[in-house]
Amino acid sequence: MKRYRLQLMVCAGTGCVSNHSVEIKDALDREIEKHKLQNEAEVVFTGCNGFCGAGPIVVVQPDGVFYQLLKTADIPHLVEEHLLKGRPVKKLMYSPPAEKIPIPKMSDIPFFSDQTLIALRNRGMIDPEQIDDYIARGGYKGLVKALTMMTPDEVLKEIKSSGLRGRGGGGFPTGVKWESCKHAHGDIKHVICNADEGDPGAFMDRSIIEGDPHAVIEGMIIGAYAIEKVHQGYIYVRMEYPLAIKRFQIAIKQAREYGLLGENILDAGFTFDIDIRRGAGAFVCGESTALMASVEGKPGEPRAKYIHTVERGLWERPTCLNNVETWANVPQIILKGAQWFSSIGTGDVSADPWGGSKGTKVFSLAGKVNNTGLVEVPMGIPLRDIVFKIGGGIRDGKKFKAVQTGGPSGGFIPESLLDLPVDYEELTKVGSMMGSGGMVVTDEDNCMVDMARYFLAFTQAESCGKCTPCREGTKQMLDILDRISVGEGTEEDLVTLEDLSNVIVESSLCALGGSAPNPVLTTLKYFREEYEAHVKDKKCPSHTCRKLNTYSIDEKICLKLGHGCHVCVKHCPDAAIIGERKQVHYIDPAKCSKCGVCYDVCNFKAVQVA
Amino acid sequence: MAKLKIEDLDRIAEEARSKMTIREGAGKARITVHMGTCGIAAGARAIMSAFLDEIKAHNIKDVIITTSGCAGLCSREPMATVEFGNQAPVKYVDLTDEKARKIFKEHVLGGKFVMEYALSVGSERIR
Amino acid sequence: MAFEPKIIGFLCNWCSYTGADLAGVSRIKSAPNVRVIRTMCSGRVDPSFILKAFQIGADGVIVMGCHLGDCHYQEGNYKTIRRIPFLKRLVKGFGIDPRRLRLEWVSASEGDRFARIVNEFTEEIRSLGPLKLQVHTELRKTIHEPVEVV
Amino acid sequence: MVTLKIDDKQVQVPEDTSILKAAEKAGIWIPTLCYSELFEPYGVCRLCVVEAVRGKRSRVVTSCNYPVREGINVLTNSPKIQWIRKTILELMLARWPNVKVVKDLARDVGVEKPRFVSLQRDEAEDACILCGKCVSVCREVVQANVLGFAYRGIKREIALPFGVQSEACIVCGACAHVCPTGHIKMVVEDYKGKKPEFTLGPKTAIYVPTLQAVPRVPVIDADSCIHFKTGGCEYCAKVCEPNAINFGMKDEVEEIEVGQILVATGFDIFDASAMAQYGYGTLDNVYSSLEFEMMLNSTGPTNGQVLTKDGREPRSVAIVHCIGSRDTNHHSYCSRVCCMYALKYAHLVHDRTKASIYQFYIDMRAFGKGYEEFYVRILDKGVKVIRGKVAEVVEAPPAQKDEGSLVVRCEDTLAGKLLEIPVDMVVLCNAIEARRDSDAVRRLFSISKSPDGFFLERHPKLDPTSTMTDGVYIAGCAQGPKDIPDVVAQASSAAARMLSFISKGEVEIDPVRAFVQEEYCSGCKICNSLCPYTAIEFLAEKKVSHVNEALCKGCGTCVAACPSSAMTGHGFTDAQILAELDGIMV
Repeated sequence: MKRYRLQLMVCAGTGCVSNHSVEIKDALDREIEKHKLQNEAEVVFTGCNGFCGAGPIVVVQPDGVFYQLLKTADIPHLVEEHLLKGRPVKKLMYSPPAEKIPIPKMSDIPFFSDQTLIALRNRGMIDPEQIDDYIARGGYKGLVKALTMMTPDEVLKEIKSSGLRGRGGGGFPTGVKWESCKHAHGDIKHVICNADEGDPGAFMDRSIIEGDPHAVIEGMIIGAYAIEKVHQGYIYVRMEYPLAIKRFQIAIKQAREYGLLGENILDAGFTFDIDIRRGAGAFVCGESTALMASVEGKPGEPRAKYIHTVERGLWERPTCLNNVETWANVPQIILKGAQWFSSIGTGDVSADPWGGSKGTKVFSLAGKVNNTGLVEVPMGIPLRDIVFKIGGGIRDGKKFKAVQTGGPSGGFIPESLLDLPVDYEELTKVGSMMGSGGMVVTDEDNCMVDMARYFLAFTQAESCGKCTPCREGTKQMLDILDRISVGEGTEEDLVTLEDLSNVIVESSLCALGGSAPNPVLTTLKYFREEYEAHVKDKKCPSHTCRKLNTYSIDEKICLKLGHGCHVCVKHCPDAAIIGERKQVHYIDPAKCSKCGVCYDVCNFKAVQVA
Repeated sequence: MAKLKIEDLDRIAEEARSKMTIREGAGKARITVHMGTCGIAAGARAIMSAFLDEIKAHNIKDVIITTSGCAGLCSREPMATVEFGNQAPVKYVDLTDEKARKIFKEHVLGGKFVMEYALSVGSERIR
Repeated sequence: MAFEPKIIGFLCNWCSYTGADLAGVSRIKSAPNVRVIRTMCSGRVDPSFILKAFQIGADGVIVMGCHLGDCHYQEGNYKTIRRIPFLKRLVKGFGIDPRRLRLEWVSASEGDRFARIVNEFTEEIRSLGPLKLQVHTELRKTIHEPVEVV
Repeated sequence: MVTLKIDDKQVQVPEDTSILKAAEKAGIWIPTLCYSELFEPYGVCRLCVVEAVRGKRSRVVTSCNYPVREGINVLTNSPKIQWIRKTILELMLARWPNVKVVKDLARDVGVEKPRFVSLQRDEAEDACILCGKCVSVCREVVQANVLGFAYRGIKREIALPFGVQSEACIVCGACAHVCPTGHIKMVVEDYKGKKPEFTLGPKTAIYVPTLQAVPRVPVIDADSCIHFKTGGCEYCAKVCEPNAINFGMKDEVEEIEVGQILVATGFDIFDASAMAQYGYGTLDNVYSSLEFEMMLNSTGPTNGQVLTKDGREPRSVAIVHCIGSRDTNHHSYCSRVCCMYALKYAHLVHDRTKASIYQFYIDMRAFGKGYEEFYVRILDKGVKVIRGKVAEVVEAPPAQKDEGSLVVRCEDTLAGKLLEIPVDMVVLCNAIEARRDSDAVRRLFSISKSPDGFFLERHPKLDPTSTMTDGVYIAGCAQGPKDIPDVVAQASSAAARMLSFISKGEVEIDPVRAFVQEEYCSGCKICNSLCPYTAIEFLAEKKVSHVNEALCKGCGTCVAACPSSAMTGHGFTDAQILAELDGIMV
């Protein structure tokens, strides 16, 4: 066994891989070879490191130095300076936007320091394609403890008292779900891992699978053991995550070779195996019954859940479906005990399993924040801390407007509610929801009407079209929003919009329809004035809805700075700009179709938007 | 690999122990060899391989060995600092191959300072 | 006077004999030269009868039965269809022109067909002329003694 | 049993009934669109939503598939429910403004005009409203699995696999039947070739043949019953209380030993389309005698009324005799019965309609008892009886279309005039001809046929009911065209003849039998395999063959084949035939 003194953890999550982190690793290997350090330094691919905005990322251990936004050209200098001479390279480090002084150690960077890792505990520390790495960091110890020292009932009681709730968005207490699946009659039962993750902007499940697939597998084995009569599990991964599928396939193969999956696991007399099923890319297949229909080979359409899937699910058999993150938490709870888990988070679950939100939640922080990436925070953390401390505040010093949580089914939360503690109950109370964990921060330049329209357009396109309110209703709402954003909206439209939203929420067959109107409802509730502006004054405050803008050229700037550079004329599709080179240019409002191209191309900001 | 028994899990964990300590950066002892340009010129590389050799020989898993830049005392290179557990770090100077191996045995393994090679005990205060 | 051929006709009772009767009932004219012997089935016609007929001076012999599949006794005409062609080859040995022996299927409703066949065969035999067989005079007479019936 | 309250009315229903069913039992109306008794509730139109209140939690659920729970209180008309129903119907009305079922439901719920217009607006009255009923009936009841949904969201539509007519479709029409808007239509051409209005076959897969059927019980037509195609449906079995329906029953072949057989296999009518000049099969309202007979029958397709194809009463009817009979190209014999039933038709048409009736005959053969008097009565009624064979029947030229859709051209031989008469309907008197399968039947019973194709009787005058073959008798039109009195007379005579044999208990058989002269028999057994009636067996101890007198029919084939002429036969011994030969040669 080679003895290394240095471990270079190269992030190989999908984000970084698409940013050429593979080339970075090759460059590292080459340079290490050149300096003959190959016996001392090992370069290792890891799963997603979490700080996706800063990719490609390399963390040099044991020093814990965090390098970001690397290019292959930086590698020779880095290897020589840091690996050979032991001098960390300052200009490749992360520096907080405010102070501009680099922070060498990863643990000191606020983005990481304020997080509490349970589901992502192995991120950046192990090679996901090496089962030994996972075992080295205490992997499968939870399974051994469950199989040898605990009866299925004890395991189930442990999960129940830990207060773990569904991380897929519903927040249904996992212990209760396992229990009802256990008591449902039927000799063949199944467990499913929902890795469909259709929300746009949500990628936490993906990075868990890519970074630590065995955590999910161990969780599912423990779950199957606890529920009993479960010998076959499925992981439903969407086709758009090829790297995740590959990592899962490798992990399952290795687990089978090690006897952790298949016949008589660890000679403990328990048989369980997992197969992968690929989702064909329908967002609706994230819903449990639609997912099961898809696994059964039928078109992905939800059915009424008056009889829960834990009693009659896959092929009419009792089936327990949980999200990736939920399964990933299970091994740690069994290993470290329910007390440890319920000590983190809010509320009290001893009496009522719905009584609190325990443990941590992974959010994919995106939008107009400086530090975008995966954030695992304890339940109850104030929203402000996520956005401003971990997220590093709003980019380019713009003013915060709202944060959207829960993906397209969630809602917008204005600044006034920024201090609300993040957990299931609080978020639902303000009209949004925990959802899968998507968190999009918007600033003053975002138009709330346009944001609502964006998310509604997504759910409308993804509606399976089975039930009338969702199929017809969302299209009707989208048409209204389209009219509003081009200035044809009326006051009465706003009333219809709200009314329709509530009908759809109340009467839709599944959660997709039931939550699609949330973005519209919350923006109407908290940002009514923006809708009024669009409708009454036919103006978009943040100039996003271009059809409502009027474009004019400021003569002074155009002449003095731009010297009539004539660029805008070349690009204007309607030939609405008059003016010769070296002279003032002028926009003819009659011809202007308000496409906003001139505003984009003018380098001197001579074009004014009103 | 044949099917695992429960005890196999612990064996695998033990084998990968050394890698993990490095990754977690939490070892029993830490040797820092000063490899500034002057250090390397003075032969710090040899000292480093000596230490590595000792680690391999004694199959030590929980000692971290890193490099750092010039400690400021170029005349006494090659130098190395050894921190054992939470004791104060000790700077050794004018090291040679066998000096390094002696320090390794007595200080890194035994936990006793080797005063005759040491320059100072304790570390500078960083404002 | 012109040569009037003597023709023996073996007719099966169910089909050809009834057909001949129909021809008569329907007043259809046909040559009188065929002298008819009725047997229950064309299968009953023993080749030796035909040889005897030639022996005692018949210029032509015609055997008629039901169409294949119509036989009242299921398979009688199948036996006939095997015997007559053999017999044709045999008679050639005796110097008798095989055309003087003919086999035809006539069903009960084919009165006109029966008449046509009879006319045709008569003309054919007339064209062949009388059959001059050197037959030992002794044999020319038939055996008359009746056999006691047990 | 579960007790619950619906609009504060106490209801008790079995365990897993749906709220909709419970409400129905309590006489409370809940609007439904995509629901049907035939299959599992699909629960997509959401119109049947109700509030299920349990304790303080109230939940909006679809009543069609929500199972009743103990003690819940269901509100089927609360303001919230009304608000939801109204909005959903507004959404549907916006997209399908002219579909009747949507308009009715909207009116019932109180929606006049939707607040918005849909970009996917479909003005058609029979637009598809995506209720999914056709998909469910095809999948669950018919189990042919032909229809399904394609695409997603607003583009969702009903589709055939790969958009092509699928072979799996058994054209049962179930989807067209359940479609609430009539969007799915049955295309007549490929309706398995049956002409809808005059299908002699059944209207439905299970039907009572006619009211006078004996026994008067329903029978299943395996060709059009879904169960025999896909194993699905069995709906009739579900609703039959005495569950008398057993799909397993199959035709069974029984072998019965009988002494005598009466062949009364009846007749076929001549296919008039072989005579193109009369337009049968090509022109509308030209009917064969059998079809017109069905039209007159009260249980027939038109319940006894004389109607043209488009349902109107004909103003004039032409009845044409001798179609295929007394015709050298087809049947030279006279079918004997046509004249009388043609007169019957004239009589009935005269009674039931005010049409003027024309009768075209060659010779009016009213030969039976009371027939001539009937013919005179018809003449008194003013039926125009014209002596002359009809030359042809053609489509009326547009100018004369108003007087009659067809024109009958013929020559009145008595008046010596050529006539062209416009009529609305022509009835042909098709000839009676031997059954198309009579040859096979004949061979089966080894009886022969006469020139006109009917079975041949032993003797036309003296013995018209028996045949050449002993024990086989014939009666009815199988022996030749005749009307009912004659058929009855002949049939009873045949029956009497057979009974006389049965009562006597023994059967006289012809003395013509073969027998073996054992002293000559060399036991060569050639004759054993020869006999079609296996009448010859071999006596092992005597080493000679022996003829079973009862079985032997006396054909004599074995006598001819016996090499040692040990086999001889009463009545046809060799000596007798040789003597005959000798006699005729003199």
